[in-house]
Amino acid sequence: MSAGSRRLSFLGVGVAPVLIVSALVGSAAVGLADADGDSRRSGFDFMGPQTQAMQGDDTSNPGMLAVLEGEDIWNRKAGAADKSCADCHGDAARSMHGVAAHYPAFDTGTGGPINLDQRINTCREKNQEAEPFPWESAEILALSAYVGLQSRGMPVQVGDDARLAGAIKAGDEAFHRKQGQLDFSCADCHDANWDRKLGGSVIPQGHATGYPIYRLEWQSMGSLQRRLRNCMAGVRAEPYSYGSPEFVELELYLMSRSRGMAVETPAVRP
Amino acid sequence: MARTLINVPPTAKRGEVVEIKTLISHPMETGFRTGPDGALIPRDIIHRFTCTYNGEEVFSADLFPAITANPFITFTTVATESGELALSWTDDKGQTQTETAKITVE
Amino acid sequence: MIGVVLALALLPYTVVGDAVPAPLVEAPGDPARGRAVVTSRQRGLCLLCHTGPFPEERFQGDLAPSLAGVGSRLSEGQIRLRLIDSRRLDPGSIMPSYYRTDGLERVGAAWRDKPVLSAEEIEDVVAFLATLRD
Amino acid sequence: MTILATRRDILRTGAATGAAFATLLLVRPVMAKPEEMEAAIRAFTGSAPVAKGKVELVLPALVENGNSVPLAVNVAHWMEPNDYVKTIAVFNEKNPQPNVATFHLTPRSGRASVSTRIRLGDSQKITAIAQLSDGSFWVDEAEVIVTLPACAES
Repeated sequence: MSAGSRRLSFLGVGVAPVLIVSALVGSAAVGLADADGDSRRSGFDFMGPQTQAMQGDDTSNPGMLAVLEGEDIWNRKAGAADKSCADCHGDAARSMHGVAAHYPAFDTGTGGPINLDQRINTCREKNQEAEPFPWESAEILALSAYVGLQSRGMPVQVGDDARLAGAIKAGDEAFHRKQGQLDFSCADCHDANWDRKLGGSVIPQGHATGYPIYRLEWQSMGSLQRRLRNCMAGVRAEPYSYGSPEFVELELYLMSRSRGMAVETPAVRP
Repeated sequence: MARTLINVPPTAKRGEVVEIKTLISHPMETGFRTGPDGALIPRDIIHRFTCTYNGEEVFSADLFPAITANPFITFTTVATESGELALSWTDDKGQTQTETAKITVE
Repeated sequence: MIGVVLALALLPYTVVGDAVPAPLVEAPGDPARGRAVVTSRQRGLCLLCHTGPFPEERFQGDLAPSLAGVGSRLSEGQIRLRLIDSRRLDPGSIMPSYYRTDGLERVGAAWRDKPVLSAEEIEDVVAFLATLRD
Repeated sequence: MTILATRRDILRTGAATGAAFATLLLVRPVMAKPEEMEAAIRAFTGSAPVAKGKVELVLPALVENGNSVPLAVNVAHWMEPNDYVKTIAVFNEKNPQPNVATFHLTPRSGRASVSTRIRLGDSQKITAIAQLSDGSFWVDEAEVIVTLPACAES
């Protein structure tokens, strides 16, 4: 009962419990213009108008409930250090501006790529001295949605770090590797057959620019890794486990493909 | 109980019809689903929503399991005078959550 | 019954040209059962990619050619090989091999060492598809 | 779907032109509807006649996921202190329970316009019935086709 309605102060409309921010999203949530000779299209472009409208209006996008939750967690003290994210990072609108657009990113600690959820949990363990949030928990989804929102509309920046070239290549190979009883690769659908229909569903190009997303099928928020597990289950493959190097490499490869496209977090998808 | 997102115009002209949009986080468990153990998951939905305007009820709704998780409801009201709108959601556990929003009528 | 068939060894078959002329099992395939397999999105999965003459089935995919008239275009033996192991004919095809368990990666636990369809189901589907004539 | 669009267009025109056409079509909620929806509608309307018109039920003809279907109901009738739209009830044909939502309006609503999002387990017909303060009932219906999701969780 404690968590009440919140204002979207990070959007600069903290005057009253009033959220008129719909216009912000419309231009952000699309792929690059064909005029540039860029044929990349966000999953947003493949959705029906109702689902697009749901994402495009912050007062109707259920993902914004997670964002509000994330804002709360950002400001809540936690762990043995009794510190909040805000105690070190201050106002997320400034400190986190554009940050999510760089993830997965190189981590000096592990010498490899980590995704945003892992980055948040590393910070949590090291600086807050708190237990990491479990994969797919409401908390980690909320916090990554909140941090992700601070990059909404900004171009994805992943793919230019030479230290990650090997990991991107590994992700590329995973994307093209046939898997499961049905023996499909990601590329079989998302490169070779996008815009066609698998049953009733249009196949998008696989640009993961809006995660964590509110997926209508789930009726909740979920991470890119959860979505990838759905795809793997679809081709009857054994999904990688959450946080496995294979998933992070795949995530990294996918984001490098989307370099320059706009971040849409929190996106809505069917 | 839950996080809510309410959109009420902060100001309105007297007599103007304003639209109110509400979202609340709730699983809206239908009572028709079975869990991994095969047993029916008990129903837990928000079954009642009301809106009062300076204490007078101006709108209400009875909701059933067919309403989505994280219920979204929009409706309208006439901006009659400055004051407070109180929005209440009541779930099957008997919990009621009330949120308020101010409106200034010119 | 399916479990028994799927458990271990696949039945042997002989490829002649681009066909498997001889049925996998002695009992003749049943077109009605085959139709049920073809239209089932859990069993045959065919309509996820193919369209076909199934007016009651909404949401047929368009990743692959229509099944309409396939019985006029292909012999039963040709249909049989395209079901059993389509990739033997075209390694680049996305048509899964429905009666093959080797050469696959990371198959989910529930599906491991099992073909997509049993030998009997393959025959039912062959019998049904052969009836789809122009 | 073409037929549906045409029918809806006609209704929309009808609503815009006023109530004149509305009483021409009397819908008896006893048609091909499954029994439970019928019973739920009867519980709401009693033995009163239900006329087509005034109500506009807005639903996408084709939805991407039945877990979230946007629904809006608009009733073309004024909201005067003694003459207003009192209740809007929405029913479905094939979900486990026939009721979707019942909205209670007042003259202070200003307009009879509500929206929400609903779940549909299958393609089916949705019915919206409005009750005016004078006790009359008005109805609109829409068919929704629900897409089956590909690549769902197993």
